[in-house]
Amino acid sequence: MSEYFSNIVSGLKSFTKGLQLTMQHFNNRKKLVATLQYPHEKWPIPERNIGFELEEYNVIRSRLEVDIEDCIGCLKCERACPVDCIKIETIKPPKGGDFDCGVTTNGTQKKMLVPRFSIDMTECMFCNLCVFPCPEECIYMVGGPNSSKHEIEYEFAARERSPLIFEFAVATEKEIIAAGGIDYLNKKKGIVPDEKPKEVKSTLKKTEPKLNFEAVNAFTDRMTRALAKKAFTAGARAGSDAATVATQVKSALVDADKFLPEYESIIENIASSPLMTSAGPTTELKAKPASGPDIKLLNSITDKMVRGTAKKAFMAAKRAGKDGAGISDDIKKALTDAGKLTDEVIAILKSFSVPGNSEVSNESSVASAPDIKKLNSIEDKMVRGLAKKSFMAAKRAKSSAADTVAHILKDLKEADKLTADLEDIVKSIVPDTVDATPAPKTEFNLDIKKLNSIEDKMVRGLAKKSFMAAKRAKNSAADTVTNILNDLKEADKLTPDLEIIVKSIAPDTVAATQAPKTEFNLDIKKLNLIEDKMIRGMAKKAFMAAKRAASTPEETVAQIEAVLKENDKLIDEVQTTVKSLLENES
Amino acid sequence: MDNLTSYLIISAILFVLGLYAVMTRRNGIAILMGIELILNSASLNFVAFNRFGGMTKLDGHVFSIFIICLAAAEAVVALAIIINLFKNLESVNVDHASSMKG
Amino acid sequence: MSGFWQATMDLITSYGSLISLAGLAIFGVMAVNALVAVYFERKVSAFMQDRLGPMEVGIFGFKGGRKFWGGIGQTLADALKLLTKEDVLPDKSDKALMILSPFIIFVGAFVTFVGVPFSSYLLISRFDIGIFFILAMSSVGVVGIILAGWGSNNKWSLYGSLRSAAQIISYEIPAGLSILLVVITAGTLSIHGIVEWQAEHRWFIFHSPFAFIAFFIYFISGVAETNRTPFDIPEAESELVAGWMTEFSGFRWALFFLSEYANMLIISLLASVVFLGGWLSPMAMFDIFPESWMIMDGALWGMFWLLLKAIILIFVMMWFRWTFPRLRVDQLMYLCWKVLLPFSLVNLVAVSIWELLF
Amino acid sequence: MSMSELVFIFIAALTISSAFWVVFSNNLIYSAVALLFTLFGVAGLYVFLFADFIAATQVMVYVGGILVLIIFGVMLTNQISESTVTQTNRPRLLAGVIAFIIFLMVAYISLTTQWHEGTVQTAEKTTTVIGDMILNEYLLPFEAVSLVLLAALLGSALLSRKQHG
Repeated sequence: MSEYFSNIVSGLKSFTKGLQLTMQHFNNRKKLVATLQYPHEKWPIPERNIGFELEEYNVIRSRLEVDIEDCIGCLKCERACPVDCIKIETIKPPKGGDFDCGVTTNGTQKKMLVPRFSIDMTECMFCNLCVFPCPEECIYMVGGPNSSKHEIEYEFAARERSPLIFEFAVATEKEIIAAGGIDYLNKKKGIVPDEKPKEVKSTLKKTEPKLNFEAVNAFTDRMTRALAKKAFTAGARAGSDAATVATQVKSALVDADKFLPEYESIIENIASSPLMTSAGPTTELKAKPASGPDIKLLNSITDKMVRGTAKKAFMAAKRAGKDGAGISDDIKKALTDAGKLTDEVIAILKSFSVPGNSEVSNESSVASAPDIKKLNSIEDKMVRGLAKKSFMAAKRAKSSAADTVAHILKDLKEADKLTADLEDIVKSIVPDTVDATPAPKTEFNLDIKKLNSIEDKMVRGLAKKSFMAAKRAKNSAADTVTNILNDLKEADKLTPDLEIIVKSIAPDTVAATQAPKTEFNLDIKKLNLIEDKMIRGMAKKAFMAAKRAASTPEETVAQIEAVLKENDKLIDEVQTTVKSLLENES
Repeated sequence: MDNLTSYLIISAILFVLGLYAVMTRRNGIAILMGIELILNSASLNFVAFNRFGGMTKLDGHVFSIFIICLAAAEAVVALAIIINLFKNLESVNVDHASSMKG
Repeated sequence: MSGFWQATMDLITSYGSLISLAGLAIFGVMAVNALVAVYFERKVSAFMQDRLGPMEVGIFGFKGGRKFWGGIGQTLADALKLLTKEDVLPDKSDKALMILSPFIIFVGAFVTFVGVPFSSYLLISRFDIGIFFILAMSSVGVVGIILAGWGSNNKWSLYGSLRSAAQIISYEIPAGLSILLVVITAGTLSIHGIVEWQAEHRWFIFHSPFAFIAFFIYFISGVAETNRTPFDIPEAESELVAGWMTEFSGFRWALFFLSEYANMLIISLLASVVFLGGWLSPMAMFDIFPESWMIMDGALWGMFWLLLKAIILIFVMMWFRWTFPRLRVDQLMYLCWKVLLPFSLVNLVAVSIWELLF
Repeated sequence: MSMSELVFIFIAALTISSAFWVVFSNNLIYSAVALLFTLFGVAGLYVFLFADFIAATQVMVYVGGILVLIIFGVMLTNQISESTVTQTNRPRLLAGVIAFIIFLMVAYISLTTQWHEGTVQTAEKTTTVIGDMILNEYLLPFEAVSLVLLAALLGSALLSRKQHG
């Protein structure tokens, strides 16, 4: 009973106490109100520092931003994106065209025009993975360490989806047409531009000279380099002379607190080297006329039949070596004959009447370029590395092909690594020099794989070595074979079987005297009748060796029998089986 | 319209309906509803007679109050029985409650 | 039968306007009450939780300001939303009951207002049994609640409705007994009689210590009858989704809402009429104010005082809501049957003795 | 016809039709809902008989108490699987005939009997008169009823509690 009443009393006490507490809050509302009236009031953006020393790791992931002027269209970010929210489309201006895509702040020559670079922020999951692969550092999350590039933005709520798909590409239609992207535009819009691309080209041709970044590239630190390049570009574009630019770079570095004493020499380098690169191969390319008409242009024709006819006529005209105007005339004629000539097609064909066909010159320019891949045939790793390094250096210096070869040879000689073989290889990188001695190369078509049928490892190694030596010496096939045989004989390893095999590598010498390969039609399956596994294996091996050596059926059988006899396995049954190879042949 | 006979007829209809429900329905609760109808008709009769019978006092009203009180008591007890029936037989069909038969 | 139609026409021409006017008045009171009370409730709850409450849908151009009246159009917008919402009837539900039950509950609250006064002259009908009528009619809603829960064919709804019915019926007893105490003392069931008694003597709450206790018992029971926190187990969100209202939407849900806030107003009005002197001015009651202030009486001032008292009581209800946690079912029943009921019974006996002695 | 007669007809029709529904509906819940309207109709008839206190009591006790109890009973005594609760009627024809005969009898008696009709009573203050009568003339039945109520309360509590053992 007393508990009942004490319960009631304590209940009343807590009742009043609770009411008092809430009433206090009710009265104190102005002091205590903590709610932010969000759209009207906002919290200050907090300093984002999660404790990394490097500022670039303290990234705030709020939105992706792209500096489209720096984008080279490499698609690395698109590929990196795990949710495919980045969509990039590129147009590669035709080779030899006079359309310049521009230069990035890092000094890279852009080779693509980017008509579309859209990021769907509704799909983006802010993983930041697209940021790292970008070679030009042009895609980044806004705010944080990037706040100098773009201030933070974290409210992009919208009523529809479309405002959240950010389009960064700024290429205008005219630029796209100038870059040869007319079919891209047509595909996108389904209409044909009414302007002649050629007229546009002349107005839009970029005249900005190429900057010489060589000296600036000497900065090893990434951040510093970027800073320096920015200052350099700004200075160079403003038309200042080298010394002023150098001081500008220096002051920029000092401002950013990145300047170190050892950079002094680099700055001097900048001051002494020319700001613009001399007219290299790229400028030569620019001067060249636009390439011939592209068959792909015809893809924009909607009617299948018409497209087919037009393409046929196009190919025929091209084979006949006609220029753009000629091709378009031919197509027109073909279509008029077929009664399919429409305004649409005429409009497309107008774009063909670009004079000139630079394919030949293109080929020559490609051919004259030294090929670094040829250096891969150098066996010694060290030497290969050295050669490649000097190759790259020469390339950067935009040396001519002959100069490059000389450069590499010089470097190798200095390193005391130059052998005669090497010299040949190095010389081979220049197509011209290779062309000078075409005969041995084409004739030396011996097959080293044929040596694989040599069973003894040691012997095989020896044979291969001498084969390679002979090859390098560009010996004729016959010489090679004799070389190998001599080597083997010296090593006291020459057996009659070997001799056959070795001789088989030179089809000119050995196989030429024998029946053509197609006649070797003995059936190895017949040997399956041999019951003993061991014997069957031996027989088959011998058979294959004979086959490789392109022996005649009689010789094959004899060889098999000889092998078996050596191993004391030639039983009557087996002999008949082996002989049956011949029987069926007849 | 507003005379004794009309009230008597209404209460007769209610009574007969209640009687019919008690006779035909096998669900205990439905029977209870019929009983409520019968009690209502009786109560209505009392009040009607009180008004039109030349009474000086409100005896009919007092009887009506007693009827309502008894109806409440009856309903409570009846529902308690029906719920017990349901607990034991898993059914409220009054025909199933026949185990007291000899 | 021509007489029938003649009578119908007579009815419509002679009484129709009067009846519909009364009905419209009651409906208007209920609607305005719901609109204002919802806004009031939101603001009170916000302030008690150190928030600001609705601030955006203003009609006075206070958008975003830190003014109290910001967001005054919020409930209007909510009402529009409710009226334009799709009216969903679940496939397996008992559709007739689903349609009928909101109207039963609404009519229960609606009819109760017939007996509820707003001042000595401003009321629909002056009953001889005023308080009894109000108590009787306010118990009609229970049937609607049970039918709503049953018709929804949803276990949460059924639980909620059974809890609600049990709670309302249980708490009707202490509430009725507390009012019975006043009826014993004043010797009348009429609301006017009770207020006149208070005008002659004093406010009931100050009449005797038992009446003081009875006021609290009635008020607590009233809070429980309106299913408000801390007695909101019928619609305990954490257990029963929304109790018996779970399956209702749109206009039919709005009817629930209207009747719930109407019930709040009825409880508060009844408490202030019965215990707090009704439309009597507090000046006359305390007798310490100068004579010139006594003009604050009359029909309109009476309405002002009555509504002021009711609004204060409604505020206290909201204050309860944001102070106390929800009771368990057993605690709820314990409070009713083991605390409030014995106290009100003892009160009843004690007040009879008190009346005999003094 | 006056307005009051019109309203009377409406209330009487409501009462009787919903009473029919109570009896003939196969869905127990619908029966209970119809009973609600019947009880309200009877309360309306009480109002017509100038018995306002009885009308209020009718609503309070029947609607607020007994009807709720009945609906509770329906819900507690069924294996709830859907919202309709059906039940069966047995000897319909016989019961109908018997009921109809009784109705004819009662109606005949009510219509033909010359009832003692005095002045129509229009008591203004029913509550005071009823209170007086209960505590004077009808004190013993009043106490008896209170005892019956107490017994019913205890008895039903005893019946419906859980049996131990």
